[in-house]
Amino acid sequence: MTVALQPSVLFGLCGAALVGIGLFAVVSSPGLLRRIVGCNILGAGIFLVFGAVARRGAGAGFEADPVPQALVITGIVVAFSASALAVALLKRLAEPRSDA
Amino acid sequence: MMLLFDIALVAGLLTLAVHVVREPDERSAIIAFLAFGLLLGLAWIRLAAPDVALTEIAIGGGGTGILLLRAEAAVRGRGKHEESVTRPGKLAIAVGCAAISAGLGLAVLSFASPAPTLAPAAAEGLSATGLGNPVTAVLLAYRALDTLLEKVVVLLALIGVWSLAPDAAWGGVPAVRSGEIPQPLAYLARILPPFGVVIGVYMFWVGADAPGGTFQAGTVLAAMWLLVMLAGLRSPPETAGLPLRLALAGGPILFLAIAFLGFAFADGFLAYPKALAKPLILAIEAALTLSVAAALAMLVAGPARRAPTR
Amino acid sequence: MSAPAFLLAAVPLFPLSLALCCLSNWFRARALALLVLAPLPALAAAILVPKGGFAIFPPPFRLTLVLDEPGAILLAGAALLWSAAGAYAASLMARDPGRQRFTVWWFLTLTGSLGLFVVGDVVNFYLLFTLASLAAYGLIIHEQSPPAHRAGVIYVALALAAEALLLIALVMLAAGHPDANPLIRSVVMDLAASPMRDGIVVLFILGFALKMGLVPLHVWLPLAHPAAPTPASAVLSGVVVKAGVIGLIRFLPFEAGAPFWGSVLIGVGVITAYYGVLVGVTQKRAKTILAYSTVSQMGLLAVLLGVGLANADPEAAHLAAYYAVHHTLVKGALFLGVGILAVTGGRRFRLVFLLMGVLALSLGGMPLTSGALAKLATKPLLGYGWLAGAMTLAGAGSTLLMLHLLLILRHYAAEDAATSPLLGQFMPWLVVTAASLVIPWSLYPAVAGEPAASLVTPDALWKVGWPLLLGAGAMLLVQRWPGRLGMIPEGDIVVLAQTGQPLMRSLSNRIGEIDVHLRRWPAAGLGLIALAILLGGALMLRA
Amino acid sequence: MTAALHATTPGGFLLVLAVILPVCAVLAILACGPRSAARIAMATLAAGLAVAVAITVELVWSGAALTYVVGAWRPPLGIALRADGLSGAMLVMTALVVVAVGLFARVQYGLREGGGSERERTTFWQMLLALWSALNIVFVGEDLFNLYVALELLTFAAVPLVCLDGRAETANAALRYLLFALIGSLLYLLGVGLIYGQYGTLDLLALARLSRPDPALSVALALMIVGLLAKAALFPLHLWLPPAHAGAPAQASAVLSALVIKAPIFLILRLVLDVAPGQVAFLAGQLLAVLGAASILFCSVMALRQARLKLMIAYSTVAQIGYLFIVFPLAAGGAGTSPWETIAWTGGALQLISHALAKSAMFLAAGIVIKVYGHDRIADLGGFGRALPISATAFGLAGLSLMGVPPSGGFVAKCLLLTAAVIEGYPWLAVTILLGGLLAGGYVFRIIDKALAVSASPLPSRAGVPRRLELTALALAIAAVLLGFVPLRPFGFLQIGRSGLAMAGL
Repeated sequence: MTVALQPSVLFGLCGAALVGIGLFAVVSSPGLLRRIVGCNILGAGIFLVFGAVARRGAGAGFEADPVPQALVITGIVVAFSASALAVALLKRLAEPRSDA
Repeated sequence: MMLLFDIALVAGLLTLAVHVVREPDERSAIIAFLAFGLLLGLAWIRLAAPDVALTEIAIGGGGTGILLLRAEAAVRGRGKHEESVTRPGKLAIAVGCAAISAGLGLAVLSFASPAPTLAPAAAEGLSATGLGNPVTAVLLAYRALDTLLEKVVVLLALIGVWSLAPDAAWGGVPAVRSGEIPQPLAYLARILPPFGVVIGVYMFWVGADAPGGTFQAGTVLAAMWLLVMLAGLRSPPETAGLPLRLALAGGPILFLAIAFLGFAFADGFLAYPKALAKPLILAIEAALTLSVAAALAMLVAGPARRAPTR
Repeated sequence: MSAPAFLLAAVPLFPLSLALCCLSNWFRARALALLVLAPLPALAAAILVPKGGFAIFPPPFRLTLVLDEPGAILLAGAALLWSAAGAYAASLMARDPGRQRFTVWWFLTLTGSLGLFVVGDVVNFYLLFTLASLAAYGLIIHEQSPPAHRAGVIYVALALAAEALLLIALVMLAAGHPDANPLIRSVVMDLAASPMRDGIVVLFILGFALKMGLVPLHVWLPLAHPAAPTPASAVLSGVVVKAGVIGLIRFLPFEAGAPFWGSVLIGVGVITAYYGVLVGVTQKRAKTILAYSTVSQMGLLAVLLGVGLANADPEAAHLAAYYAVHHTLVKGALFLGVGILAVTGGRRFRLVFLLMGVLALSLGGMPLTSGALAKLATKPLLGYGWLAGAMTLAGAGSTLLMLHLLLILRHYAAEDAATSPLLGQFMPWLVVTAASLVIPWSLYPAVAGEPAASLVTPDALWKVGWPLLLGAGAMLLVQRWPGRLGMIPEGDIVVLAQTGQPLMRSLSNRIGEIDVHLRRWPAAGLGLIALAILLGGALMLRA
Repeated sequence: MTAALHATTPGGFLLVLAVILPVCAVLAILACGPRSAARIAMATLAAGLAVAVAITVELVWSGAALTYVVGAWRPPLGIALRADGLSGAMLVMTALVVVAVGLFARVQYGLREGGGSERERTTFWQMLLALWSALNIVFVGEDLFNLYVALELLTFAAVPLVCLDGRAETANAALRYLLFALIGSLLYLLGVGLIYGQYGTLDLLALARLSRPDPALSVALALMIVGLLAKAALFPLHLWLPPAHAGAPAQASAVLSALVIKAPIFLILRLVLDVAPGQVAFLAGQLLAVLGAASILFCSVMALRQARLKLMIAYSTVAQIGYLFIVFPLAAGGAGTSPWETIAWTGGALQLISHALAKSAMFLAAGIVIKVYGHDRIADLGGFGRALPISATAFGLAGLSLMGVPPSGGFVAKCLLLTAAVIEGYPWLAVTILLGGLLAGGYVFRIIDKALAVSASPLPSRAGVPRRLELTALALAIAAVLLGFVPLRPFGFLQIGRSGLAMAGL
């Protein structure tokens, strides 16, 4: 039981659950904005799984494996860029522009 | 004690996530998502990842939050509502997502033990870089190629966003401030930026050895700039303007230049000469911080709305 | 490279290079005049290259050319008809606005159709077969009328089906072979031992039957052949259908034999022979009647090959080639003749009509004509059982059909009695007509193994004469039934196939609806989730 | 143990150039402004093509894979780039298509009329170059996370190309594409995390040795493969492709359809053949083959149903990539033969390359037709072969390759796959290949029949369409046809650098 309650496992499972919730939001939402939010929740869940992996890899005097943490930082920035592009497209769609 | 805190944190995260999904009002959902981002930052602290926590709060929560709130305001009432789902369809999707979560949980629980880790290897390499923060070492030395490409990804997203401007406005000025400026915002915009800039510079400076670094610092700077633009204290720059273009491209270009010099002076592309590793990395970080700040702010600002002056 | 090899290589490559030269505007504008020349290397090769001559091109072309006895016979006749029809076309289409395109399609079809008779390796056989099939489409739709396009579409659909059948057959045939592009001879030799033997043979029969127009796969032929301009009709009906014949000759295991498939081929052939006649006599247009006659004649050829296959008698291939060359020349001359008659008036009409009568009845086996020779030569192969009787009766049927044709052609005379065909059209026709009479005579001793003098014995004359009389008698009966004309539409059972169209359309619409549904966001998302669960579950269970 | 897997080889720096040069050009265009965009792009196209050719020459010369360890940090801590024969073929193919499309765009954008706005031009050049970089990384990347970044780079380059013309309709298609691709890449990323958690490395070569059929790997592979399928738009996940590829301008559609969707497919290939252990690979291969066959049949019918030329070509893309998925069971190899020694492997690679060439030729030709006619309704295109003979020829030749008619790359590819299906005992795949060819014949001939028909209305004037524009399309189509002269047997070049992997996989 103690194994299951380590932060790495706990947040890993939390990440898994967030993936499900995020995926549900992306797929089932009729609104485009909500789909973008869903993508972000999905991403957050994935990053938590990375975080759990990093935490498990503590060693050599570090509290966690730095490699997955660095990957998450890169991932967060990429996810933000994706959201920005999606939001820009969304705004473009909402705009009443009359160009052919 | 910590265990209870962790469980409460997880419960909070999940509740907020479900709330975000189920809340019918978009604005409330996005605000809940902001709170979710903050809680997530706490979770990262608990996962011994202060670097990620800073990034998550700054970009994942803050940046994305502003972005989404602005989007919500822009599309309110005109938002495209596409294909809706029937109840059985929703149920099927829910069951499917639950199954995926379950499989994922199983995989998480089944990870090899002892956990494989690169922490020792990363520690071993630190001396060659002269850095103290292993995450920074991973980002700017071991996996610098990823970081370089990821900067290009950000710029590309920005170019993509800009390309959505009308033909006539392309290269012009984005519209950041919208309508009336609330009094508190104007006040904050006067007070905060000096502190923000200091914090940003500090984060960048300590990033080499302690938690912090280019993204976090860049985000803080970007936030300050956005604040100033939102409050109307400064108008946004022309997207085709030379200063902005140089600020954006400068970081990656310096990065690339140093990377190519590695062919001549070190072990090849993206390798640093051992003696100069730390100063070079700091120089790259400095330039990248500016680029990231400019790129993130402009990503939030959106495509140009007003034609450029020629 | 030796002279024979060079000549063999020129068979496909000369017309192909002419086609390539047509990329130049200057050349294309003048290429019509070269139609007559394009098949001449083939003619020279057929005559000059010793039997068994071959040429091998190294990679990346990997082309092997071989000339054997049946190939040479077919090549000679085909080249002659192509050349004459080319001269005819050059005269006929001199002012046609689409002549440049026509020329290019002509060269391409020519390349494929002549190359097939000499190609010796599997891959290039398929390549040339495809070239001949698909390029012929350009000839069929040349006149751009809606019926021509309809015929073109049906033709291409079935040609592609034939390609597909053939491709899988060739792949199955060559799959076990160590060489990626083996010689046809060596793979056919291995065929007897192949575990997929029956499958391969049936695919070949289906594929080539489509090309030959055996019932019920003939539907495209009576639509496509008449749709083309007259010279193109002549080569399509005279030569291009022989692609199927040479295919069967090349790929069926005549040495090992296959009694069951032989009898299947015989059965299909007999049915086709009669079917072509029966439907043909209900037709009103001369070119369509000729096309149905081609269907019927291809049935007879299938019977010959079927007998050879059933009895493991490679000799049948020679006889089939002999019969085929007779048909090539006669059918070509008849098609060209239809064009000639339409522009001939007055007394000359009667003369041309007389010659046409001889040609037509030659198909029925009139004594002393090539038809009689062909029938006599093949008689020993058929033996004296029911099959010989059936074939004789089919000969009578051909006579019947041809008399029907002549009755229709009576009304084709140009209204102005002074009209006469251009020399450029008349001469080629005359050449083919003469060749159809002469060439079979000269080949007869070699093919049938008896002197040509044996042909003029009363016995031999009677043997071929009485079915002719029978056919004439039948014509008297049939004529009393004028209501038959136009009773069956051109392409007969294609109409039946078209009744299946609503079904196909509703199936297609159904697929369209499913696509619309699948492309909805939630549906696609659910699909994604389902796939992930399916794949993940399967992998987990297996792991 | 894994340290010995990667060591920089002479010539390895070429890989860095292939990956980085186009990115440099993107930054240069950003820094120098729109005026010099075309010039910088042209110079980069030439240099990039030279690099791709140099890599191939080096591969043939050395007979072994090229490797570069970036920054001298060896995997698993660092990132390696590695090009084997297949990667080399992909690099050259990509360079050819990108250069041809670049030349097309150069002529098109140089036109006085309809040359496009400055926004459109500059964005196109930047996206084209970024996309090239991303593709090259996908083809030579060895690190799963590095590949993730490359995939995102690819998506971010592709999405603005879809809505280059700025219409709301195409923006909608672009958003759909972006969101679905985003789900795909996130699922891929999740798999990357699981693999790291289980094995502690992201290096493909190392994983080929380490991978065992355990639950974490199964879940990871399932998520990654399905995520990549979403990006590849395989049936039934093709919702975004037809509107996106049909809505983009011709030069953009050409690269999207010919190249962009090949990247995820290439990664699936690497995951299944290199990472997945035998049993898992077999099972995944079967499922992928079923989807591929369904894609071929279903989307070919859809292509046949389309009333618009570009939509037809787009559906044909979904159908044609189906062939790439039926390779998996066929190339499984047997005792003693590794996948890359099978003819199906060669067939699959040829199909990938010839489809890229043919499809880009088709889209460019369609673009010219639209430019002249002002629409792409197939019913009203009667006689376009007479108005635009070169474009129609390009379309026809490309169509022959798609149908699998000899001599063409498509024919050799399909012939090899068919042979493999017969030898390996997959009759249902053989039937699928044949039916797919027939249906392709249907939709291609529908257009060719239109091209050769006489039009009821007078032919439109082709003024403003220089011949050079048409010739680029024709050149691509001819290249697709010339591929038909590749020998009908396992192709040695594709095995370069693979034999070491075979040992690693065992």
